[in-house]
Amino acid sequence: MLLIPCPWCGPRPEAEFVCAGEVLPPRPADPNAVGDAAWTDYLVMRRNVRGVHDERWWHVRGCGSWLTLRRDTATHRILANDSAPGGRE
Amino acid sequence: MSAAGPPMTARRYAVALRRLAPRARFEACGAPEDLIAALHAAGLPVPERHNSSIGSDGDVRIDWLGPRRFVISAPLEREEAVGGALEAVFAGFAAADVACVTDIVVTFEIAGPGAADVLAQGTPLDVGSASFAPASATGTELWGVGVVVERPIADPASFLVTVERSYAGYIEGWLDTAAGSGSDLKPGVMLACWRG
Amino acid sequence: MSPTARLAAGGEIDRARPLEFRFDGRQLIGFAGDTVASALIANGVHLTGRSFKLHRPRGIVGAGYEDSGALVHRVRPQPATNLLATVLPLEAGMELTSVNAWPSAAFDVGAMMQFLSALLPACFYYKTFMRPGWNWFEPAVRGLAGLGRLPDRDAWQPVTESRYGHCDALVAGGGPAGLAAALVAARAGARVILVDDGPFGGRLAGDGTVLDERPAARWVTGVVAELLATANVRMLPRSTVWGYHEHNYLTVVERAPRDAPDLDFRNWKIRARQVIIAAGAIERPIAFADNDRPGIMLASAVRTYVNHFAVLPGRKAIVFTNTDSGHAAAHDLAAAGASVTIVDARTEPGQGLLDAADARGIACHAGARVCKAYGSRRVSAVDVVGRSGEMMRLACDLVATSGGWNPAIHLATHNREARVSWSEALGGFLAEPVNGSFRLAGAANGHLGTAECLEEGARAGRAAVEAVGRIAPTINLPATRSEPTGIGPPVWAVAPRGKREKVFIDLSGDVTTADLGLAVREGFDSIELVKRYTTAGMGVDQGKTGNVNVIGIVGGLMNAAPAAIGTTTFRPPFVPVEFGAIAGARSGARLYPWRHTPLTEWHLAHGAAMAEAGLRWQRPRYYPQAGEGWLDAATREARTVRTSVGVYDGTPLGKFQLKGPGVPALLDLLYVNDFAALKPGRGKYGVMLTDDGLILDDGVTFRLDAARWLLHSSTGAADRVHQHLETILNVHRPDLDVSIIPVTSAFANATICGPRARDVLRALDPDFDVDGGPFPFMTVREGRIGGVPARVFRVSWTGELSYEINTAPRHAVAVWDRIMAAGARFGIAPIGSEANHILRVEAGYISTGHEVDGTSDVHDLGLGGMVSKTKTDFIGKRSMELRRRLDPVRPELVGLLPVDPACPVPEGAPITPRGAAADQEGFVSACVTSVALNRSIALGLLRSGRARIGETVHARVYGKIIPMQVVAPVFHDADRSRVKA
Amino acid sequence: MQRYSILSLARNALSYHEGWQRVWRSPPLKPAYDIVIVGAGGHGLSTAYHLAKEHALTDVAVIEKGWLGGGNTARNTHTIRANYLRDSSIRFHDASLRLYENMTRELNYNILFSQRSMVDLVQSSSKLRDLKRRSMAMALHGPTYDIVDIDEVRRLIPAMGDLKDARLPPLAGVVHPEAAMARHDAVAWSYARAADSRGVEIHQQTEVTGFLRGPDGRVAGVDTNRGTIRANKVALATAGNTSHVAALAGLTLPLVTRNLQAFVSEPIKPVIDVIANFPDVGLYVMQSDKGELVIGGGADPIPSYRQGCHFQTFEDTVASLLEIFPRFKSLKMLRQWGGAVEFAYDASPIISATPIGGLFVSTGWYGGFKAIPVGGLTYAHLLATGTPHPLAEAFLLDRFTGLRFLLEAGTVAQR
Ligand SMILES: Cc1cc2nc3c(=O)[nH]c(=O)nc-3n(C[C@H](O)[C@H](O)[C@H](O)COP(=O)(O)OP(=O)(O)OC[C@H]3O[C@@H](n4cnc5c(N)ncnc54)[C@H](O)[C@@H]3O)c2cc1C
Ligand SMILES: NC(=O)c1ccc[n+]([C@@H]2O[C@H](COP(=O)([O-])OP(=O)(O)OC[C@H]3O[C@@H](n4cnc5c(N)ncnc54)[C@H](O)[C@@H]3O)[C@@H](O)[C@H]2O)c1
Ligand SMILES: Cc1cc2nc3c(=O)[nH]c(=O)nc-3n(C[C@H](O)[C@H](O)[C@H](O)COP(=O)(O)O)c2cc1C
Ligand SMILES: [Zn+2]
Repeated sequence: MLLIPCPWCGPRPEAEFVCAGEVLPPRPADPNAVGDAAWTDYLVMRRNVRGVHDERWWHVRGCGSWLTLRRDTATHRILANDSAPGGRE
Repeated sequence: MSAAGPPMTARRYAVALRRLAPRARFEACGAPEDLIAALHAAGLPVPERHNSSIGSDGDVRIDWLGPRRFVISAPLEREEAVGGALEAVFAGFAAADVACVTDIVVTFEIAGPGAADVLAQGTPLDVGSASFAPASATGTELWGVGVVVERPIADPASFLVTVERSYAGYIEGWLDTAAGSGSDLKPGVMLACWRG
Repeated sequence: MSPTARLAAGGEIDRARPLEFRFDGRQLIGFAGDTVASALIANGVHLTGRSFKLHRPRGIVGAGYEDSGALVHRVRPQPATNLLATVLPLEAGMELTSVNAWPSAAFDVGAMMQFLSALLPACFYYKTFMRPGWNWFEPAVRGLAGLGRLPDRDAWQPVTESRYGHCDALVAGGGPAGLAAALVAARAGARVILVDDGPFGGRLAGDGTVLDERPAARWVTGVVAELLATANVRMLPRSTVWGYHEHNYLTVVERAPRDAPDLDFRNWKIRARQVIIAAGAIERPIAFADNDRPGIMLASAVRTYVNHFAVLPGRKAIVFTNTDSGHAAAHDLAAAGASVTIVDARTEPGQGLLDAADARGIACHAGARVCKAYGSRRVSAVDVVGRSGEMMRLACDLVATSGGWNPAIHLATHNREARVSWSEALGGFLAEPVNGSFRLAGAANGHLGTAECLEEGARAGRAAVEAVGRIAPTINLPATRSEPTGIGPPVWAVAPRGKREKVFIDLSGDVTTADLGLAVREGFDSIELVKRYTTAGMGVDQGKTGNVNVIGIVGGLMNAAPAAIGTTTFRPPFVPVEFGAIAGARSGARLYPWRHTPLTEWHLAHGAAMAEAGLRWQRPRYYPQAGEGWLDAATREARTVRTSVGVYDGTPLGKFQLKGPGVPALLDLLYVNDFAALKPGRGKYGVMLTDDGLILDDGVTFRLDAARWLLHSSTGAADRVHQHLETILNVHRPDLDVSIIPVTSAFANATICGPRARDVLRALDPDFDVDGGPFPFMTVREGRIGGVPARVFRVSWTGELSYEINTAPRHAVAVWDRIMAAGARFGIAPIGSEANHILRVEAGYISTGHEVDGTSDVHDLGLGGMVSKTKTDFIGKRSMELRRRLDPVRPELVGLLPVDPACPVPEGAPITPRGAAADQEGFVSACVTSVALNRSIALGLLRSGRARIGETVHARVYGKIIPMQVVAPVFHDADRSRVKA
Repeated sequence: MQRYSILSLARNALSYHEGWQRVWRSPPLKPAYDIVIVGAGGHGLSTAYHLAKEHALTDVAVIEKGWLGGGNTARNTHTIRANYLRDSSIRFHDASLRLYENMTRELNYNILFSQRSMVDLVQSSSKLRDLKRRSMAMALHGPTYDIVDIDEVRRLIPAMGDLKDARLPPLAGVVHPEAAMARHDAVAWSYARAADSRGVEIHQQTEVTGFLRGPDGRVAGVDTNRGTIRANKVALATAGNTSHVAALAGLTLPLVTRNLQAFVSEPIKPVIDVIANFPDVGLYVMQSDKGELVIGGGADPIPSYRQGCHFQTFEDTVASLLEIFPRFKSLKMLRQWGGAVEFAYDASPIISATPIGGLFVSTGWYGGFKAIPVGGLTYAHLLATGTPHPLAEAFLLDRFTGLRFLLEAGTVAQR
């Protein structure tokens, strides 16, 4: 069970969170303005990094914060937590 | 709804488990600054730190459970009064909201020297007195279900566990098992989660 | 009377408490404090079972978890199998038998495997048993494989508890290093958990160590007493740290917890800020021909039997060693009255050792090696090659081997935070933390002297408490006598004289040095491949004693240093752990929650059969009356709704209260249809997609007043929808100012439906007008019914006039009772999900798990008309359009009428062209016997289905072909006049 | 290739088994090959074998960063089955089963293929509907998946408890008689031996660290820790590591890698004959020929390459195990491990050319042990002919650009 540094609560057990996957590029403001390939790439492609990547977590059973975690997917080591405490991102 | 249920008997751990009488309960949600302003406007205090609770006049309690979440509770008799006041205050905010959630939850009290041993069977949260000081209140997980755990300032040796009512029978059964009372729950049959 | 091998005095056993037990039918006696192994040896029993593959006689090798296979089967009490005799506490009245032996270890029929052994090198089975086929041979092989036989219905079901724990410092191992570490941390006021798999003290008792000029036990007792008395310390004796997971999360199994006599096990899941691994070291054997004979043991185990258990494992002992600690074992044996010969592989063991042996009358052959053992059920002699090659045959009844010490680094590597390196000095592997999350101390870190172990333990304790911000006290460590701890160059195995000889390198897997040779010869050129080809290290001891020898030998065969060979991966559990201990009390009603509505008790009292309706909610399936099966009941309930009125419990429907200026934009992004213009008091059915253009959920959202909306999700999708909303607001559109309060359980929902629904509602005494004009379809009224505050939504999922009456749960039962009373004169029936299903299919409403299976979009389901023509974007729009543009041929929702009206079609039945055994062109998503039409009706998804109305298509059900007519997907109230009445 | 048989065993016994030859050679690495296959797991080796056998292409090297078969092939719970819903999935996996049935003889290597059948216990009506739908779809194409009553399940899995107090009610069963298990390591070794004997080279401890590109942007070879290897075609069979390797060529794929774990008990005498599957709780159990129970559950909920133990997932699996088999409470776990498996966006496999010329992928195999023979057959066809094999036309990468997902009902959670 990972120990996840919540910006609001401090380090908390993984069981309280939902992992929402790697941080993707932002959703195009106007999806119609991007080409088909760019759109489907945005949807289905994942960097799926072996090593350090950024991912989103939702502290659903704790304080409700969303946070971005920098984690090494090969070791689970957590390198940083880029989220400001409180509020939405 | 009736008063508190009778204490259950425990065998393995010295604990007393009780289902508490319901309190009026309100969820407040919104931007942190709005919520704090709303509490002030309602004449209610804000807890000193995150994940803790503070009492106010008339046995009103304010739990600060998340950046966008407060829970205000009060004796059931004052449900309408407190609810009305909160409604009035929140009506003045465009995006901060309050909802009466009295009936959503059931609260259990776990008291006695074995209380932490019973809770630790279900929650990965550290409820030790150093990390979870009196007046602490936080959302966490208990036996796979989201709950709010509190260490009341009035009786720091006990814990309050508040759980969504639909899960109350399950949590009650687990507390009973964890206390080592050896009673055998029949699966499928709910444990009167609407008892009382 | 004391058994034969029991020493007259000494040991940590309670001679006042003799315990009788049986092994393979023999009545034996031991003492409280014995393990089964020590009691067996005390009774002169060395043969405990038969080996895994070859059924060779096997005995006790170790004195703790490191033993490679002295497994016994417990018949009484608590029937269980594969119990390790060296860690199993002796109990009065135990009845034990050997494993993998029939009828007994002494006379085992399977032993004929030995005669085949020449044919059976490692993995021989890959090379044969191909004709006529493996299935001809497999049953026999399976019968011979496996060790113990799991007890049948009477199998022991241990009572267990699983719990979390938290501490500043977890100390794994309570030998001198661990005790010193724990003491420092405890005195610093840190929260400490000290775990040891035996009684505390580690090797001190077994080694007969002296501390402060007294038996070490005194010091241990004092430290343990202090730690027990310290409030911030938790002592876990007879407990094993069995896994070290990410972020300093450790799993510990506590056996027979003292604070809870009703428990057999407690599994701890501990988050430690600091971890100190002081797990000691495991002695490694030296292998030679027939080194698996009973009576051939590790020297450290022999010492433990003599010093700790006061049993003498043999009267005529050979100690085959290349370590100084082997000499210590010889002295212990001699002091206990055995005649001892040391065979020291080192040419120069050191004059001190030689003199000491001489003084005790112990013969010592330096530069010599044991190369073969004799005896079958117990060792009777060994051949020794002397320094200059001369052969001696020495009679004996015990061989103790000591080939060096392997630090117990297993745990340290579980967590991927350690670097493993080879220590030339030790001839073993060491682990080194790569970040500061844990420390190793004592023998686990390669220190063999007690003084160093104590000091390093204290140092580790200090560092750990300082790392958590405490000030560490200095403590006084006991004085030790310096003991020699020399180790000679490794001797992994003594080469056998003949090729037929078997030199066992992994006793629990029956792996020999020849097997290793074969593997390397065949090109299995890495230690991991050798492991898998020969199974070395895969047996019940997971290579605890033999692995390093295997690595050394493979290195020799491949001309590589052990450092280059490396270890295999150590994995949890550190020792085998009962599954029961891991799961704790989680079973039956405690496996997962069932969620209940306030009405569950009413339903049960009225005979409802309950089932899960999604997200663990329990809802009535049907309410059978006398003599009714489920289908009868469901049909009756559905008919009651069509003809009069029914009521169902709709409480679990997901509910979210939304407020804020961003809500209209949120809803417009969320749903395919337009919501921004929704007026207060009105509701709208909406469908939401995932961004890849497939249906996520559907439901009705109401605008309660100017500021608030109430969004309904389907029962099973509530969590998914909640996360979807949160994702939009936190990731995609943080600019939208919206608050969400989940209020699912804040309302109980009794839904009345049927042509008489309005009459029933009126009879409930509402304080608002219920006529169709003032209270039209898709609107909400807030008010009171019979004085109870209520919110009534006029929506329908049944194809009938319908009202969802929402009240606070505290009123739910009363309101429901009043509905039943008010409806009595119309013959109201409570209805369950089965009747609901019939009604939905008749009305052509889609349902989750049937038509909505995660693969279709709104157009597919005939809801294309809902899709907003004006919005430039909503979640899923771009994808849905893209997909349809590239491939307009889609499965489409249709109604299906089986040509034989009495013929039900199984839900899920594939539709194929003309019913041929060919690719599917659709499937039957739902099929019921309609109460409105009195015939079988179905919904289905059919390729280009809407254009095929009027055609006959065919379901193929295991070769049976069912013709069906394609019709519009609505069988009742096609113009929705009843719903909107 | 040295023939294996009882006679050759007996003959070798006379020379104390010192006459056995290497199972695969270890030739020097050449600077160039026609085709380089990256990853010597089951899929890579099977592909190499089929290139040689069906297409007479032997200028092929399989390069492996670790030891042969040490990826998921070493870690999987060796279940082979064909119970799918979509026509193309059923056909593909059925073909694989048929290839497995002949593999021991074809490769002259006993892979311990054992058709013990799989028995699903169904504990919810929605699952029953799902499986019944699969069952009827499978009947269109050959493999059997029979709905049976609960007594039949008890007869087939007598070790089950009575489930009187079970949280989920036992409703029915589904029996898949063709389902089998085979010794996982032996599958890799047998293909290695067969491919090697047909001239393919296998190079262990050779890790791809980059790609060589031609002037036209095509992949022209790979960089490795042992130097550059030129190749006309590079075929990835790198299981959980595919995103990582593809990224070296600048290619992104619709994949997420997660940890899938399994564990074994101590060996005991036979208690379970069939592959017992419990889809409602996400648990399956079988007993290997050595006697240990092999147990698996669901994948970890987070992206992970850690090959370890996600404790909550593991504990859920154990709790479910004991709910169904209370007598296993006193049985001990011997070892627990994990593998990094990758899930495609639609949770179906990918066997395809890529937008980069000369670069091919076979991936998405979170349950791809069963597909090793047919995966190799079809991947080899694609590599050799440039066109997809008829059995694998549904598994091309371009289905994602058209958002034409291949969705097996019940697996949509991946999206
Ligand atoms: C616990 C578990 C249980 C499973 N159970 C089943 C089951 O019951 N049935 C089933 O059908 N499937 C099962 N699977 C899935 C199955 O194991 C895999 O789908 C299958 O083994 C994949 O084979 P492969 O050859 O693609 O991968 P692998 O065997 O993993 O081979 C890929 C190889 O590529 C190598 N590689 C990676 N990167 C590089 C590089 N840069 N350079 C060189 N080489 C590289 C790796 O080292 C590895 O050896 C299970 C998986 C796991 C983890
Ligand atoms: N003379 C020699 O050559 C020699 C060699 C080795 C050890 N020793 C002696 O042994 C002692 C070593 O001291 P130490 O404290 O480092 O080790 P130790 O062996 O005394 O104690 C380690 C303890 O940890 C326990 N343990 C191991 N793994 C565990 C786990 N996963 N969970 C719970 N408990 C676990 C062991 O059973 C043991 O009780 C010293 O007295 C040393 O002199 C001497
Ligand atoms: C089907 C199967 C059966 C296994 N049986 C055993 C076993 O009996 N004993 C054992 O130690 N390991 C067994 N293993 C696990 C391996 O030892 C090893 O953990 C696995 O191949 C993963 O490799 P790693 O642990 O080196 O990373 C088995 C693995 C599989 C896939
Ligand atoms: Zn938080």
